[in-house]
Amino acid sequence: MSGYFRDIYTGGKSLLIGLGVTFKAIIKPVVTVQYPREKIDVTPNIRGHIELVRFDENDSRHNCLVCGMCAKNCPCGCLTVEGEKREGVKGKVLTVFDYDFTKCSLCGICVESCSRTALTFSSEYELAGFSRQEFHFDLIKRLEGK
Amino acid sequence: MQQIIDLIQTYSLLRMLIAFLVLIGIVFLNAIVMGYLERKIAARIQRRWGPMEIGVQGWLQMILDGVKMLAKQLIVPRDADRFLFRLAPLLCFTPVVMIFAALPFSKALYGINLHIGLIYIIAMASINVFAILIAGWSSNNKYSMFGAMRSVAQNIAYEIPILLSLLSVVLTTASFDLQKIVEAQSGWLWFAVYPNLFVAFVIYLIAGCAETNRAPFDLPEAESELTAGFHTEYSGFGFGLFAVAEYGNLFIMASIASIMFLGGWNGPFGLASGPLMGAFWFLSKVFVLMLVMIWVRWTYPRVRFDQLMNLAWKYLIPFSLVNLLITAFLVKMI
Amino acid sequence: MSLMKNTLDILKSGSFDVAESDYKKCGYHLEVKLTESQVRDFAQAMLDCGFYIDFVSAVHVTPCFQVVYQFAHFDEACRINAKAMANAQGEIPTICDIYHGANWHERETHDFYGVVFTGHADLRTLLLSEEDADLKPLLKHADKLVNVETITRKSGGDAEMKPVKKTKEEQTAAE
Amino acid sequence: MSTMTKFETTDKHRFLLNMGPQHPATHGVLRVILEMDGEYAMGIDPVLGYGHRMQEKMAESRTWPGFYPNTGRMDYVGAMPFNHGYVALIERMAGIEVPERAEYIRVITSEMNRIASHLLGIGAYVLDLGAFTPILYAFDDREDILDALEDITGSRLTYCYYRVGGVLKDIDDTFIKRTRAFIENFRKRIPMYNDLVTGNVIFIKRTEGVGIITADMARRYGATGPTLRGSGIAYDIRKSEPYSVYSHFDFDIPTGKNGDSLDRYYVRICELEQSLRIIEQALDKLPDGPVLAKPKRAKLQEGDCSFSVETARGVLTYYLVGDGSEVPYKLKIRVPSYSNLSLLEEMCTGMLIADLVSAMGSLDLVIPEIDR
Repeated sequence: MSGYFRDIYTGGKSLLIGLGVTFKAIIKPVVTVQYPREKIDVTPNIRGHIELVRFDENDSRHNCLVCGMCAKNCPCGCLTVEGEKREGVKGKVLTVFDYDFTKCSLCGICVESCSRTALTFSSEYELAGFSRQEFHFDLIKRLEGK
Repeated sequence: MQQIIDLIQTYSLLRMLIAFLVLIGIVFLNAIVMGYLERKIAARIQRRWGPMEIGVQGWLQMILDGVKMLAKQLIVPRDADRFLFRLAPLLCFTPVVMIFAALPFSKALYGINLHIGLIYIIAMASINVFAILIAGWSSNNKYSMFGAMRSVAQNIAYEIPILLSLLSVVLTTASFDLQKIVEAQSGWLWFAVYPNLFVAFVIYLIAGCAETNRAPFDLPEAESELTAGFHTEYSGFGFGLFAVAEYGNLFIMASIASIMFLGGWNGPFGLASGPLMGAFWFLSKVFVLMLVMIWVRWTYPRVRFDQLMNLAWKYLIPFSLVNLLITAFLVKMI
Repeated sequence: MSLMKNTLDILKSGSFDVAESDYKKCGYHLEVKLTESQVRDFAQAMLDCGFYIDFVSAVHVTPCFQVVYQFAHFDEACRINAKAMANAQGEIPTICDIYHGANWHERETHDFYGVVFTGHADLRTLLLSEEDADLKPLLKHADKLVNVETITRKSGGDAEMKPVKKTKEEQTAAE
Repeated sequence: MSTMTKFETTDKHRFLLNMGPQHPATHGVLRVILEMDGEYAMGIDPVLGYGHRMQEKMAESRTWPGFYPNTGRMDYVGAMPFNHGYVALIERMAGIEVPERAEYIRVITSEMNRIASHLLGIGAYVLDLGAFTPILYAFDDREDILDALEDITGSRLTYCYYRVGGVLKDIDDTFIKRTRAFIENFRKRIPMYNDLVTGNVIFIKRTEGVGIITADMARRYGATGPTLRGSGIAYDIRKSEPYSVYSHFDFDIPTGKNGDSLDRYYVRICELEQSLRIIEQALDKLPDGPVLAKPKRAKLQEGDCSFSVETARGVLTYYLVGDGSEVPYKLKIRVPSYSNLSLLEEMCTGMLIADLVSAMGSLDLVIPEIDR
């Protein structure tokens, strides 16, 4: 019989403690943000999709040597890199650098395997589109467009 | 204008129709306000914003949801009992309106005053179980059926402590008339301040929570076990009516509590209670109780079915019985 | 280490082909080579010694499937890797009535390789869907299939990996 | 996934109930066919494979570095230990020495990920029992961890942060400061969970004595992780076969007594504190030095190799068979939830459906990990 009343006492007490926790939360400030209007600062280290890197600040050329290591190492096969020999230029000249973001798993192996640091991660994270084609990026064009 | 008033006064049927429409409006308004408050308070408890998009602080959200529900198709499952499936939401909703008619919002503001108002309300509230059973059965869905069965057992078990705890008030006032019960509590001597009636009040609140299928006793719609329980198959306004009726039942539960234990339309410390002020005090008590219900809902996990029964039969019913005896003794003595 | 010694003794007395192996290199302490008929006795011995079942799987090699069992112990670090060759029809006795956890692993292995665990009550597909029951996705193509010798660790072999020869493109890139 | 069920219902009082593949309590696309007698589940048949991706075939069809990103995709809630196991497996096979700083960073990030995973597990479990609020508090705390990890790894869920021979990037002072602040803050939050959930009488009644797993059952099924430790067996790969630098740290293995759902839940709560302790010690002892050994592309040697790590849900074993090429000849991935779920049938037969939900939630399942 004493156990019966003890159950009521301890049970009721634990329930009141629980109510206290949630009541404290009502008073505390809200932690979420109203996303499209308010944005949290996203770390610059975010690994978004990849981009070609500029040669330097005011030069729109890139570092790529068309070695093809990125495309070769990519586990998802989302990179297409092609180049051609041109007269007067040592090595190959990059003609095609297509990147299929729909297949990419953002592992970053391409960036690591690049011996010339011609690739980098973009910090863009709000990507949306209406068709798959919109995520087939031509990285050369994107570089020139910047 | 005068002609219209005359017309209304001449035809009592018309008068009833208008009263009925007003009551339906009140029930829907209650659902909108409560739905909004529930979402907002749940959000604050969980430290988020809740609805914010439509209107200032999202106050139009519920109206928009209502419009959305109206616009949706009412899908009837292939093997469902079509007639009963459509009947159930109406059967759930109608008693709510009928009970609202008998609630004394203030001394002068009520739909109808019955000498046996309490019995009428309790009887009408029981129809809710029937509606849920029909909804669950006619859906032809195993989850719905579980929900319906649970609901029936739960409601039958919890009606007893509700009645017993209300009976102690009836014994004290020697009346089933809600107006008289409220008048008996004029001044600050609300019934909840008497120790024996306070126990009855707490028992009523717990049992009422179960009776209205609110968490932590929301077993008929336990979403982690039964997906959505008895209204799994409902869509569109069938679902909407269930939601409206749920908030209506919550309102009824809270208003009975405030009438029987918290002095109804009496202001605290004998403050003036004209027709409008009375309604204000009444509504504020009801809303405080409903907010407590919401607060409880967003705090606790759900009980298991046998524990729910345990609570009713092992704790609430013995306590309310003993409490009733004590009250009867006290009434006889004093 | 007493547990490992004990187990070693028990297994040796049960006439199992057991050898200690280098944990640092291969990740298990004892290696057992089983014949098809020994599998159930071995599983029973493992259960009696208090080992839990880690996994059951198979490797597709040329004579037939090599079925791999791994066990470990809750109390001490002792991981046992057992290998048994299935017979020519790809059959091997089940251990799922001794180790109930082997049930799903055996069903999975049956899904992927088609190894038949004789005595298994319920070899329905587990991870693959029913219409893929004959797919057996992990069977090797004939040109990739190797002999069991190829995938066996050479005793005393060098642990170092052999570097891959650089391809022409890389060489040009390096220049 | 088998569309056929093993039940042949002849008793007309019994009927089949499909729980899932879309059901709030199955946390993903798991389907459990129940043979019900009233509200009692008399027969249980889990149906897997709705999220099956054939990871093991993928491992055999690409080079070993190419498979690496997949490892984190199996258990997206606690991806770090999955990555850890794979890189450590390759390191063991190739005999690659990892700089000590890198190992410490691995431990720190793994443990943070473990806390995040446990928080989600606890929150989702209480959600199964019908309380909505705790999961959002858990998400709030988890957010701190994800933000901190995002800052160094660049990613929030599937990190791909470890590399064979080290880690991708060194951690900086901001991260250390942030982590210390998190530890301090989170220590204060744990009592809140205890007040809100652990002490709650309804929660205790729902979990106590529900879904008891005995030590013998765990052994036969190969249950590991908090599921096992709830049964009172202090088994943790981090202690018994210490990998990385776990042997440098002082931490306890919390265990339960009865092996019921409450114990499994409570073990997770206690492990939060132990993980905090490990992170604290690792931050204190963090040595200087490089974080990435010189990477080498190499062929896998002939022979097999296995590596086990303790993920948030139990023992993960990678078993790799190499044939001397760059492509794994076979990779078996033994995932913890797979074995943990397989005991559901024995654990839950004859239970009320509400208890079934409670017991299944306490296993903390991640379905893509089971389906692989």
